[in-house]
Amino acid sequence: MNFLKRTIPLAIAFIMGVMMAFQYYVPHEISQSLLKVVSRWGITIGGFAVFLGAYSLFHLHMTKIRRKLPGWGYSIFVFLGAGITIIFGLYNGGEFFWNDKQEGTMFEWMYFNVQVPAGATMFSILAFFMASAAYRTFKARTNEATILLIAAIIVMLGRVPIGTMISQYFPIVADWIMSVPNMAAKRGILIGVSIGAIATSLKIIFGIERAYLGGGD
Amino acid sequence: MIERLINIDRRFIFLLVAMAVTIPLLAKFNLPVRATKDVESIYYKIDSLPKNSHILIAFDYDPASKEELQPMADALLHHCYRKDIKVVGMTLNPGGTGLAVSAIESIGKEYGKTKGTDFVFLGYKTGVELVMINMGENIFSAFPEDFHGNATIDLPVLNGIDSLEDFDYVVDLASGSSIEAWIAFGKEKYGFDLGAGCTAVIGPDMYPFLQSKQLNGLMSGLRGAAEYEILIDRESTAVAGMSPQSVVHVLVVLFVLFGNTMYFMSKRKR
Amino acid sequence: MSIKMSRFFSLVISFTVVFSYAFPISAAGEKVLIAPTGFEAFDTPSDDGKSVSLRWTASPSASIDTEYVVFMSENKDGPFVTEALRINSLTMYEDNTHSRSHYAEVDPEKILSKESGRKNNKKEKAKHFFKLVITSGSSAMATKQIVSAFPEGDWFNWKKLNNFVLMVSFVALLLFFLNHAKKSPNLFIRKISGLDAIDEALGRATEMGKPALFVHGLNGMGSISTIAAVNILGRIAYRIAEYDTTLKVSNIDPIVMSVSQEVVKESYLEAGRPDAYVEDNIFLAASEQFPYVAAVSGIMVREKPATNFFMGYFYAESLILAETGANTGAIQIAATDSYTQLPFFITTCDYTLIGEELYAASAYLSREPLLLGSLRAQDVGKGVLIAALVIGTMLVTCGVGFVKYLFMAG
Amino acid sequence: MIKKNRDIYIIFSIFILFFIVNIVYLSLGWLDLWGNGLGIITGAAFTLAMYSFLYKDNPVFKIAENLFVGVAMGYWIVITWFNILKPDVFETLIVPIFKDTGKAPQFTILFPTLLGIFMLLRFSKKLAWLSRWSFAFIVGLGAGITIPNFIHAFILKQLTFDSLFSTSIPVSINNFLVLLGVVSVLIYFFFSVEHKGVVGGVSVIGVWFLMIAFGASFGYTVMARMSLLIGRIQFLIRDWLGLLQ
Repeated sequence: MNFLKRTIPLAIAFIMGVMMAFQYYVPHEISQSLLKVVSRWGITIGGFAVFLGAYSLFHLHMTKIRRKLPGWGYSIFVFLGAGITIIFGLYNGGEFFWNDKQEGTMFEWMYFNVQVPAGATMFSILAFFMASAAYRTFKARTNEATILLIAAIIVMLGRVPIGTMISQYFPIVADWIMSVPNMAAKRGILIGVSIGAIATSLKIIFGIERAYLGGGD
Repeated sequence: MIERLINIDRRFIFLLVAMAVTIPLLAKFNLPVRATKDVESIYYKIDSLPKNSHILIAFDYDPASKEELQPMADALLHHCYRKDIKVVGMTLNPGGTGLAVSAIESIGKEYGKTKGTDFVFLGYKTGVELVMINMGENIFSAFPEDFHGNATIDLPVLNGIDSLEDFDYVVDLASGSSIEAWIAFGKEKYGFDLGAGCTAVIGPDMYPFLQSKQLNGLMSGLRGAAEYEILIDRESTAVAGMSPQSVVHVLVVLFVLFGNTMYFMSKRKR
Repeated sequence: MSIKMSRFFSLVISFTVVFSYAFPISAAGEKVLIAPTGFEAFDTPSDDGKSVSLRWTASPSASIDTEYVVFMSENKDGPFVTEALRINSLTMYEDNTHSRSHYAEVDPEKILSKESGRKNNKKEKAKHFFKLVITSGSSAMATKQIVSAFPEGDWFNWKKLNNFVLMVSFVALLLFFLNHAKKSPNLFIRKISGLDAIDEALGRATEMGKPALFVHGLNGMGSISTIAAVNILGRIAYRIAEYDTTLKVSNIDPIVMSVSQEVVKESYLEAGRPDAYVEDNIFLAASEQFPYVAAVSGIMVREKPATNFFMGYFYAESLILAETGANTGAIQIAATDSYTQLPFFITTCDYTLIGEELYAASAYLSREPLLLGSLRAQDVGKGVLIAALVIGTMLVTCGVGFVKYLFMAG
Repeated sequence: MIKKNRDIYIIFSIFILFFIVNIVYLSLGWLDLWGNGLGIITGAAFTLAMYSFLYKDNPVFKIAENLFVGVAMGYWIVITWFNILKPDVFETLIVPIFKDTGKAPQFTILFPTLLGIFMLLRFSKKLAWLSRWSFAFIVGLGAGITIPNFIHAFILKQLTFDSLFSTSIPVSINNFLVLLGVVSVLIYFFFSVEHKGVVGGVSVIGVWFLMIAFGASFGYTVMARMSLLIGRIQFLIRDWLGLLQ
């Protein structure tokens, strides 16, 4: 059993990883068709992942409702929203889900009038918190924070038309900050993070990093 | 006095912010917006494309970033249709499908373009880099059908397109890390010109790619969209948004300066 | 229709070609064109077997209004009507040569399928013949040779050699240091200044008799940041048990919650205070981003913890959390590899572990050989790149470019 | 208790106000209920419900948020069906088996389909181990393609060697600063050496570069959030209230 549960997955990850890493250096047509087939499969497998997300969301809210955890009543609305959308989606304007997707259905109405406004508003709430944090919390506690805030102020003013009216140098200095010190630091970060990502990938291939297998034996 | 000013109810600050945005919008004063080099390079690239060239626009964002990226998408589409460039749309974000298809089709209609001949929306696929690689090998393998279920192989708009390298230009409109993926698994692997539009949050992270020419141009945030609107001479929501943007930035800067003055004054007192 | 038209034009062009070949000096004072020399065609090296490379020495009559046209045929004797390439004669010079020769790659199959309007036509691979012509206005001049090539797929892309070498050496490096770390677990890691602050902050919580709050980021156990955060949590819990204060841990992911419960329980046991462990103190605050913010902010305002830890991967909620915490007067320590949120932690927290410092801190505290070994291998990798950058730039400044070519992306 | 009553009072009066505004707009014909009026009113209601969080966390916000989460999940499921599962699995594998569509069923798709279904077994207690095969496939594949492509795009392409004596002095200075920035930031994230002496000095420079870069990100993030707010307010006063044209 251990063979099926542990050895095979580690072997699959190893074989896939090594094969795809080496594939990159082989330009031959055979290697290209391998890449085509495997990436095609990956997309199809990925399509099923939506149900993983759905399950964990619904399971979480189901548990909340079943155990009557604080605020469980609100969880009903998750099911309500999802239920209505899925029903309209599958009904597909009378054509049902096995036919091509129709236009101008209630499914789209739900998207444009619930998901779009609510989703778009969600992060705009942060605009207000940003301002209040600017007023109360963004303090130049240390030298580092001072440099950060000065750069931030120059960039904020340099990136809007009013900055040019205050001083014509704002946009010039902001441009310089963006394309010299910012660029250099971001490049340093990018290289460091990429080395990290490569190391993680190698650890996955060699079966050292196994978090993706989930817990258990 | 200082204590009271510092501990002011934050809802009062919220109200100030709301006013700083609403009043300039209602007053309708427009401030001059000048296009920067990075936005201009996208504009000139598209402008230099001959008639019937193909452009791929990846709408990799969802409603949460709509207010920043939709104006950009609109401006780009207007420019492409005006230049009679064939537009191919796709998305790697399921939440982006509705926004993308409505933009491509409604703006296409304004210019009298027909679906399937002048533009197509291929829809959504999951797997980010796998989708790019599959499209790079063969676009009909990655997208056998378009968003409405038509077989892509029969679409006249895709004549002359086999894979990513056949596109004359690719623009990624991103709210997440898809630009990096388009660079590593798309542009660098299959060799095409790549431009990008992104939310301002990730804008600064894109500068290393601009300098290394892995991106030929960049529009970041509403400001980037406003610059593009200026370039195509069609001022719309983004340009209108620049005056409240200015006012609210000044407000935030004043808040930071004021908050820090208070902070240092109270520190000195102690 | 359009295909026929293009055939027709090609015919016209080929007529002109033949015509001007016979009479090199064209009429009406038009420029005399000198044919380019050294035309050659060969299989493109390191490719998938689709393209053919063409190279020729620039013609002395190249100018802004002259063009090179390459015609293609599947027979040695023509007819050469299919246009494979048409470029301005001042473009597409071969890189790194001073001989001003031109270089181009063409994909014969693709050109043929485009001409016939077919898609994905599978055909037996054939030898292709090419003819080069220089044209200006209506006059044209062809080279004498007809060259040919047979496109073939290759088994190694030599342009990617440096990439391959880098990969193989990094694999060796990583495996070596992982092994090394297992044998000698005392691999040196520099002190991370934010970590000292943890003890200091916990001391303060004890003095004030108030709880410490540990806030997990939004990612699940699959993310490295969460694993690192859990490692640090273990250490914090150990200290807390020693100091005898309360630790509260807020979670958004049920799996992270149960892992955290295990880790904290173990740490309390290790510190000899299993009695002090209260399972309910490690709780699921909410399941969505903004409700999580509301719930955690509520705890901060009500219980006024003396210390807040924000560890793991954060999104837009970081700002609201850290701001609320700062206004309750807590000492705040953040550690995240979410670079977009770092600015807000730096300006609102007393100590912030930046990016990879989070992993380093977790390796430092847990002394886990796998983490230590991989960290060391990454450091050596960075060291190599730093050295290459510094030395390479120095050499380029002095006019020597070889390091640059060593690291050229093929 | 009094405070709670006040909150209820405020929420209730906002409701009434919202109701009255919409009734007035509908009756004056400024909004067309069965055209797009109902949609705009729904959108405005959700926008305002979200903003009610600013006053304080309240039931209206929670209901709107949970509904949104549900709708978004439902949308994701349906879109995945129409865009991935239907064209790639249903129509190429399942339909041709039962119906003559002129195309033979592509049995190679069985393999990814099975792996996809295995993935869902993660929630079964007995068969969860099968899901590991699918994850191993996807994760191994991702790891394999990541390594060489990252080396190419993010390491080799990002190593630029620009001469420190360039055509003009400002360019040379900038080239030097870029080199200094990249190197010092890399050294800051170097954990095998104590930050003392030269290394310490360079890593302090690295911190400065990082802070300027974070400042730039800070400014841009403020800009981003404000843009979102501007967009929403444009929606409210233009599409809903019609105060802007």
